[in-house]
Amino acid sequence: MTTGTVTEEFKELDSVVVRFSGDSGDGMQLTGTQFTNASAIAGNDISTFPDFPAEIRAPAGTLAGVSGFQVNLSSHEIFTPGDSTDVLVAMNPAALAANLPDLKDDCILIVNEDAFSRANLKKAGFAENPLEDGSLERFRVFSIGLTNLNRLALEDIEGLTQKEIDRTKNFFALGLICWMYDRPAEPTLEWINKKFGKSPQLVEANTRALKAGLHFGETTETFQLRFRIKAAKLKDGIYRKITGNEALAMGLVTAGKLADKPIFYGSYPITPASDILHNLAALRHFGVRTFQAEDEIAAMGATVGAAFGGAFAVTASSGPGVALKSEALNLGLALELPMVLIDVQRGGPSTGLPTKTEQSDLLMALFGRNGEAPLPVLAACSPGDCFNTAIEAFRFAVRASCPVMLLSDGYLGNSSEPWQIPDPSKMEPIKVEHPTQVEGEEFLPYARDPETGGRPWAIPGTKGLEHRVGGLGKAPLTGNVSYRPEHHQQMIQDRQAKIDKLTDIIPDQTVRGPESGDLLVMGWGSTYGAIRAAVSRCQAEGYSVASTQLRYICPLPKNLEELMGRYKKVLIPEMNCGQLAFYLRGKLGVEVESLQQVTGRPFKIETIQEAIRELIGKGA
Amino acid sequence: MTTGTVTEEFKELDSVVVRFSGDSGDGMQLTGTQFTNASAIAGNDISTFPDFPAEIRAPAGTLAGVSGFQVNLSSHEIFTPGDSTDVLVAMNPAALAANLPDLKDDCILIVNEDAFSRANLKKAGFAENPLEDGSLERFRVFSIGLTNLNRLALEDIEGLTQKEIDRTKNFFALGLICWMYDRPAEPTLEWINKKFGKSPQLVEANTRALKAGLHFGETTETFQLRFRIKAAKLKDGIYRKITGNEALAMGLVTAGKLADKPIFYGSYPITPASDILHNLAALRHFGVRTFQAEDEIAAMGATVGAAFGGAFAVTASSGPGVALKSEALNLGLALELPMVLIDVQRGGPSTGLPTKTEQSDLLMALFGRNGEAPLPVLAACSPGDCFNTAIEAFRFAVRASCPVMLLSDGYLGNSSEPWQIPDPSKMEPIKVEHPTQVEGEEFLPYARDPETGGRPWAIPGTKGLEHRVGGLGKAPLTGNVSYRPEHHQQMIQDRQAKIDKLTDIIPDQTVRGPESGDLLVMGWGSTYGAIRAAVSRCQAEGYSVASTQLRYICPLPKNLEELMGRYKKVLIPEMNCGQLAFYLRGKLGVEVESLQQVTGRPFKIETIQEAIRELIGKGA
Amino acid sequence: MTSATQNGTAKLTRKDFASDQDVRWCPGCGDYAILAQMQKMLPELDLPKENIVFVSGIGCSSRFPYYMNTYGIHSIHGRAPTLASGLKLANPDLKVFVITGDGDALSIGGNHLMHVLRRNIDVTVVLFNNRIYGLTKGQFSPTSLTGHVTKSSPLGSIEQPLNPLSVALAAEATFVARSIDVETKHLQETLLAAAQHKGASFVEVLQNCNIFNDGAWHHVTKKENKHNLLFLEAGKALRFGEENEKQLKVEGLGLSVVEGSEKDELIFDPTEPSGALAYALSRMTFPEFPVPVGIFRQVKKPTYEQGMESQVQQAQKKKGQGELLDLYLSSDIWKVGGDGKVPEDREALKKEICG
Amino acid sequence: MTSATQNGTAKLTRKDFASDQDVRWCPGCGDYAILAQMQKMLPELDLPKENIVFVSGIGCSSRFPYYMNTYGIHSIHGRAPTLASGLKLANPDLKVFVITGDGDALSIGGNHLMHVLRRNIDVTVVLFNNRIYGLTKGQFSPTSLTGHVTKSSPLGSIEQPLNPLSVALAAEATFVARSIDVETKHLQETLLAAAQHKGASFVEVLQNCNIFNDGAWHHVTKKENKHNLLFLEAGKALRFGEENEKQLKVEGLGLSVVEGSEKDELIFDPTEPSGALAYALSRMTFPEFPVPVGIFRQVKKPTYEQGMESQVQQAQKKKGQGELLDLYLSSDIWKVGGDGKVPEDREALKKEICG
Ligand SMILES: Cc1ncc(C[n+]2csc(CCOP(=O)(O)OP(=O)(O)O)c2C)c(N)n1
Ligand SMILES: Cc1ncc(C[n+]2csc(CCOP(=O)(O)OP(=O)(O)O)c2C)c(N)n1
Ligand code: SF4
Ligand code: SF4
Ligand SMILES: [Mg+2]
Ligand SMILES: [Mg+2]
Repeated sequence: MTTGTVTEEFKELDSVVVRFSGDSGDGMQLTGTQFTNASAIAGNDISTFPDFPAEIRAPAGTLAGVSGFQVNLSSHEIFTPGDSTDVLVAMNPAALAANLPDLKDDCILIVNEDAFSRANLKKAGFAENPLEDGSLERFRVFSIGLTNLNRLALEDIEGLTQKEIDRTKNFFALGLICWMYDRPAEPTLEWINKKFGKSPQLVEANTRALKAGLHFGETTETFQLRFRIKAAKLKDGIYRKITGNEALAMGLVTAGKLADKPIFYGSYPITPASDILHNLAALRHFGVRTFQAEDEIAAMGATVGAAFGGAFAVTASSGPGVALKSEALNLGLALELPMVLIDVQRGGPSTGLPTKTEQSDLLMALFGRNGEAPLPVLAACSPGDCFNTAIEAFRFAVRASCPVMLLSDGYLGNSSEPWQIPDPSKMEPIKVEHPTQVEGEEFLPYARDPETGGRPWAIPGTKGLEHRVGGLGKAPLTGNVSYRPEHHQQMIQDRQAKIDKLTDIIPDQTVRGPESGDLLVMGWGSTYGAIRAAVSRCQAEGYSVASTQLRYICPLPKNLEELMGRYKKVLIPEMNCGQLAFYLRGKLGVEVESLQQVTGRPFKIETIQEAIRELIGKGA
Repeated sequence: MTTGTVTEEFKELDSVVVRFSGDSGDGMQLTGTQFTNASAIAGNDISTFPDFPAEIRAPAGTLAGVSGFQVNLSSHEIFTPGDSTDVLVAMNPAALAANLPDLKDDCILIVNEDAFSRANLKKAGFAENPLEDGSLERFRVFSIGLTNLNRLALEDIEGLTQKEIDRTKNFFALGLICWMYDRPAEPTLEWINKKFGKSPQLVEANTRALKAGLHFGETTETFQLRFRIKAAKLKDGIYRKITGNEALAMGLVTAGKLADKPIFYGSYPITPASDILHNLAALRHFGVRTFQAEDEIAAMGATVGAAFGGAFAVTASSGPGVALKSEALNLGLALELPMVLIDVQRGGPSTGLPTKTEQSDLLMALFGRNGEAPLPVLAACSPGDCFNTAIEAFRFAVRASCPVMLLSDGYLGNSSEPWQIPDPSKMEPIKVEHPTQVEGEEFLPYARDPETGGRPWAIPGTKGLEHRVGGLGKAPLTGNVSYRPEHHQQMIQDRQAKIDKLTDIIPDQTVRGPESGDLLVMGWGSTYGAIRAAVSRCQAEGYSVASTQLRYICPLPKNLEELMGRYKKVLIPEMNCGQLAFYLRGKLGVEVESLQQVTGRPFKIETIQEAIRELIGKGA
Repeated sequence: MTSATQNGTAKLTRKDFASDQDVRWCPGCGDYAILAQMQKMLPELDLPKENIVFVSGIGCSSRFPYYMNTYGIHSIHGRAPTLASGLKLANPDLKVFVITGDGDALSIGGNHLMHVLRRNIDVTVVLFNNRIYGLTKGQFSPTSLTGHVTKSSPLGSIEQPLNPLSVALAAEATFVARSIDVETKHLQETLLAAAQHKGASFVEVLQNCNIFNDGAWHHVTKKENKHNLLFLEAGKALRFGEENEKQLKVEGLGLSVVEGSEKDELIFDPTEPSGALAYALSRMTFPEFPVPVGIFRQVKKPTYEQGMESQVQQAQKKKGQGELLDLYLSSDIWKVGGDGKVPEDREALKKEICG
Repeated sequence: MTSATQNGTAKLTRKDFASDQDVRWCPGCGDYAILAQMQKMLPELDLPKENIVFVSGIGCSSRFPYYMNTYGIHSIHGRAPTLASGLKLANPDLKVFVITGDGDALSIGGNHLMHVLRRNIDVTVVLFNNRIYGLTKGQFSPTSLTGHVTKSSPLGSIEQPLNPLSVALAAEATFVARSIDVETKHLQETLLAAAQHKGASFVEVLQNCNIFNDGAWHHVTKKENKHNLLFLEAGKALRFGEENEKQLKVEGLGLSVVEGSEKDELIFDPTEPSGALAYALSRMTFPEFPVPVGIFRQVKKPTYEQGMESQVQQAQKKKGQGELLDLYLSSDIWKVGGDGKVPEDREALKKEICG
């Protein structure tokens, strides 16, 4: 929290990291989202990080049940939700305990002291009450009886149970924080009206809770300071907030529109990919057909079938589900039909950490299929970038007539950032051609386009092009079953060639920072924000370092090797045990340094900064 | 066919490659096997290569229906079934057509002219009858009316249909070849008695067919020469013929005995792995429980369950099935239980070439799982070596308490070689310890053995050690569910560490040939024979080249990098697009040359020889 | 492509449906007969052949699509119903067949079979039941009898077989039937009825694998054993036997065999909603009972595609054809630059975005 | 470990079966009640707790093993029956439970459920049916009703639900029952009967998910709706209603509801071999029919393990305990070196090999 000049009663800040934390039942995700919306509308750059437990409702008051939502607000461009917390709202002792390691030294701590009962302290693992034993001295603690204050504020509303009343206390907290940061209450009030419209009592209750919070800040003298964060200088335009999963859903629908193709989405629910299904299921009026399959194999099979039928077919899952799809995906590869598979990665192996983020499915995406089975692999690097990557995935799939793997992760999927609403009419259409019968010409389903290496996408219903495809070895051109050695070798080469030919439309990899120098920090996927921020800080410190984020993992951009060669060292931070590093070494034979973290959490900027300093040498 | 001195009427040969080829219904596999057995018993070194069509019975007379069995017999040690054919028995035009490209120039061609009808010629794609148009001039053609000769020989046996009679003509051919190569008829006669014992007519028919063939050679003057191949100088001992799949089955049972553990084998049939199931299913008296599951996932799941129950649990499959097992295998990894998964690789991707061989599942074996999921990967390099590798796989699994991947392939699985019968009492036992309750001590299911990194294998039924395991993130020691970042990182490191610790028991990689020099040819799996033969031929030609075969792919032997560094170049021939080459580059950062062949067929010695010459430079 | 009749063009014939690929089953295999009846039946549907798709899994039976001159997918083991589902949802105008074997459909693919049936997706599933894994050369299958000695059960199978019809009925299938490879006419009629059914239809065809399980159905396919068949016909009594002298009667809630006259006849009705009789019939095992063939169940229910398409239409009626900009704007928005005020008017807003 | 009774030791109590882990279901979840009844029931089995294993898949329900102080595996989604099968075959002396949800058992795991039942492997499957995917936060499941509005079906589900009991019956299960989370006594008794059954037993427990599908079973769980339950009891009539005034009667081969006296009562017998009545009962849907609970089917058949073990024993009787050398020698052999002659005598041969 960089402190600035004081205007009136407001202290001006560059940016602030606020974290709402409480029991899963406390509505912290909602509170954080509302505060984020209000801040976005106020013009700040934002970046959020929701962090919820794996259980639906872990036992109240336990560490396992803590649900957090972190938002970074800034008057300049930011790329991560922030390394550590400036303001923590802790609804109970467990929330406090869970977040203590991440708090800055003069962090503002707003604590619901009503929840600091003996029982709750014990569940959180506190021997003593930290509000009393002095252990929080280095923070600016505001201990408030939120529950009771809120009860008082709502006491005369009829027809509400105690439980219902208490459930609104998050809005009290929200009101208080909105007051502190001078955020407008209107968006939240509107939301309350929309959400609870059918129950006047609940509208009243939540409205009152919010206002009570605002007024509490206003009227008590507990808080000496209020803060303001100026609007960020984002590019002119209309903005909304977007999560990676929303962006994927919208990107897919957009790809369909750009190709004049209906979207078929076959999927089986799994955290953290399910929201794509939820988002798309609500878009029937876009002609989107969502199919909740009986499992991931069925989802993949249906996707292949729909692709054969001529739809823009997509499926998505997370680690365990993607593993299950492997065999049917490979059929899609052998049939050479366009389709997209999205992996919203989570902590592995096995069931692992369903609600935590990781980048450890990269090698599975590249190699997790039997036989020589190359597929394009793309990685989105920010929530908004998921939108573009979804469109690009279909562009690639159509061009190379093959499934495309799109990698996202739990962090991208759930966190949000401002997104400038684009003009659909300016987007490049995706050209799809379906052949029709040419009189007197034999139809050759595996004849290849010399430019792209793709094969014709002839769809059922087209007269004269009846043909059969399958997963067995094939003869070139006809696609008839063939076990001949030279046919097998040829088909394997052809399939590799069309993937390689995608480099013709892959832009050269570029860097942020010097075109050559001591160090290039290269990432892929959601490490983008942390890497970019860390590198620009190090640049400011005088280090000769540039950053670059790989979107095209297979095939790699043509200039990548040359680019990497321009730096003395290349550092690859990954939320895995060095999978991209291994891949690039194997593929290009280059030397790279690997920075690995597998904790279920995104990188802190600081961690990468440290690694940069270390690698270049302290005395840059 | 190296010609030697003529003794009596016999010409002595070093080695000969005989190929029996006909319709799938013609019994060529059987004929080849019998001839091989007779030759093995005569003391030759042998190496066989069965090559059958994907269809059960493709339409008679077509190329698709050709079934072949090649055997290489030798008076010295050999390692492959031979690059090209010295003697071809062709039962019909399709068989001739299919094999023409592989015939040596003065190849002896024994052709069933009765099958060279217009219709059959057409099905085989011959415009003219090759027996008449001079196109076979460079071969030594013996065109014999096999069908009719055989009918004549059997005509007075009562109660046989024409079809049944014709079905014995393979034995006529076998008899003829046995005569030519001076092979004893007894083993085959014994076999006939055992096989057809219940039907005296069939015993009579097959016996007569065999003898008719022998006598035909004896009495007609068609054949001017007979050949002899001296016994090979194999190590003293008792021998049998063994295929890779037989060796795996016997190796698994042996592993069980060495550990005093029952074998549980859960599997779903798939070519070319099914024979392991068939072999094991007949071994109930060894306490082997085979479970034919409803699919590969169930087979893997049952294997994990049986491992938890304390059995030596194994599953096997081929490419598509191994892909399906990925998720459940990963559970086995997370539970940290010993078990073995065998992949008998076949041509991919997708259904691919079920009856052809390939090595293209290596990267899937290494990386085809979500999350950071390292497992030991071993590769057997010859049919007999499958036996040792199966035992070693369990040794590793028990030590590191994890699933072990064992790679074989269709070529290893089906081809055979002589195998010296070992003395079970001289084999090193596999030490398995199951903990029991220690009074007053808390049982920690994920406490690690400091030497091996493995965890205790506590099995149900053990009082006081009741505990729960699962696929979610865990705390060290207790194994209780934990989402804590440091626990996750710790468990990932611990699992990697125990794999790495296996290098403590992995022998240093050794070479055949000079300890340093121009070139090291490194292979893995079934390329062993071709590489060894090619390298020793090149050594004879004066090249500075050594060979080595990797059995331990993950983890790699400690000295591997150093070893590779001792040669100017390293060549890796693989039946894939360079997967091991990629892996070694990525893992060790070394430069390697990759020789790739993906045709569904094993390497020819010649192909590797060529590559060696090319790499070192013609003028070695 | 809504109309599926071939107006004005000549009716197709059996030959039109034969592809140029050599048929590669073993000589004598029951699959040939099924192929022939399918090719003979299809012209009756009066559909352009480009609107027909055969989807199969893996197995001898699953080679079927290669021999049909229609669109086709030879997919992977057990998953054909999933491909068919996606295909049919992507293009509801197609006539989609699923060709499968007892291993393909009931072993690895059992779950997909259940789900395509319960969803009532309008596909016709034809299961070739030879009680063996043919393609992998003779292991027991989920329909093999207990005690069956095969390559993988040298001491005899210890499994209870599944009954494909019971499974299909329990999976809520709206059309369930059984026929036999050698009963050519019956087979053709059954396939036709199945193909004409709107919704998921399921046909078990008893098929002989003369290589690995010869004679599995001899008790009903040999001439002298025909009397063991019971031909189910809507509105007819459940009679069978050499002279049609036997009939089935309800006992408790099971069935029993009696000889008898016409009174008290149990009249068969495949449209009966509960399907209880159909299920009871499916439970009958030889030799205690005859082997019923024909249509066991035939009821009308909305198909999955209809549900899907009507949701699409209703959504479009309510919200209009989706517009991308509306989608992007379906959340709180704000403006950066200019006066910082988001135009209230939708058109103005769009103009601002699209310039 | 052949005897499973605890001779001489004190009987276990409910508490012995509670693990030290915090139970993490939502307050009010029906799963608590099932856990409690299970823990109360287990002492009745009189088994040492180290001989009991709980295997589950993934879902809220599948967290169950963590709370049981027995051996346990929280496996992967849908596959618990496969792990249980392998475990039971590896160690037939164990008592193995499979805990699963409607999604786990009938969606991704439908096939494994069918196969563990048809193989009659001696495991007890308990399916927590809340008609929703709880753990993934509220998508419709294969037992959700058509029209159900959920996160993944905002316009209502267009699928036909599966009936778990029909599926289990069609899968040849030898024990099939249903109970309810809140019917504590009935639940406990049903679990006990299931656990005591030799062979695969299947229990559907109607369970309330108060977070994502509250009230799915209110029509039988609310006090005022108890009369909608029909308690199946062997040897008793099929009566229900506020005053037990209604009963079921066979009509055609379906069931119908009549009011009436004791004559013509349809007496229930879960051991009837065909299972036709059990199936007909499983088809009954509310509100046309009452909701039957209790044991639908209970028949004796050999278990898979018994089959396996007896094959092992018979093989050993016939061939003796397998010896490795015999295995290696089970093929043509020859000798290299010495006189080149393989000793005819087996012992001499072995000596030659083992030196
Ligand atoms: C994933 C996978 N597992 C196993 C196989 C091997 N396989 C091919 S067909 C088949 C069973 C065939 O039996 P069935 O479905 O009854 O067909 P049939 O050959 O008898 O017509 C098996 C096990 C495979 N191709 N793919
Ligand atoms: C392979 C795989 N696919 C999907 C998931 C996500 N998932 C976990 S539980 C579940 C469904 C749970 O529903 P149910 O079985 O009814 O259990 P409940 O939570 O309702 O008790 C799903 C889809 C997963 N963990 N693994
Ligand atoms: S193996 Fe059997 S099912 Fe397969 S083609 Fe041959 S006869 Fe037909
Ligand atoms: S989500 Fe539903 S099923 Fe899951 S624990 Fe909560 S109430 Fe129970
Ligand atoms: Mg079959
Ligand atoms: Mg559920």
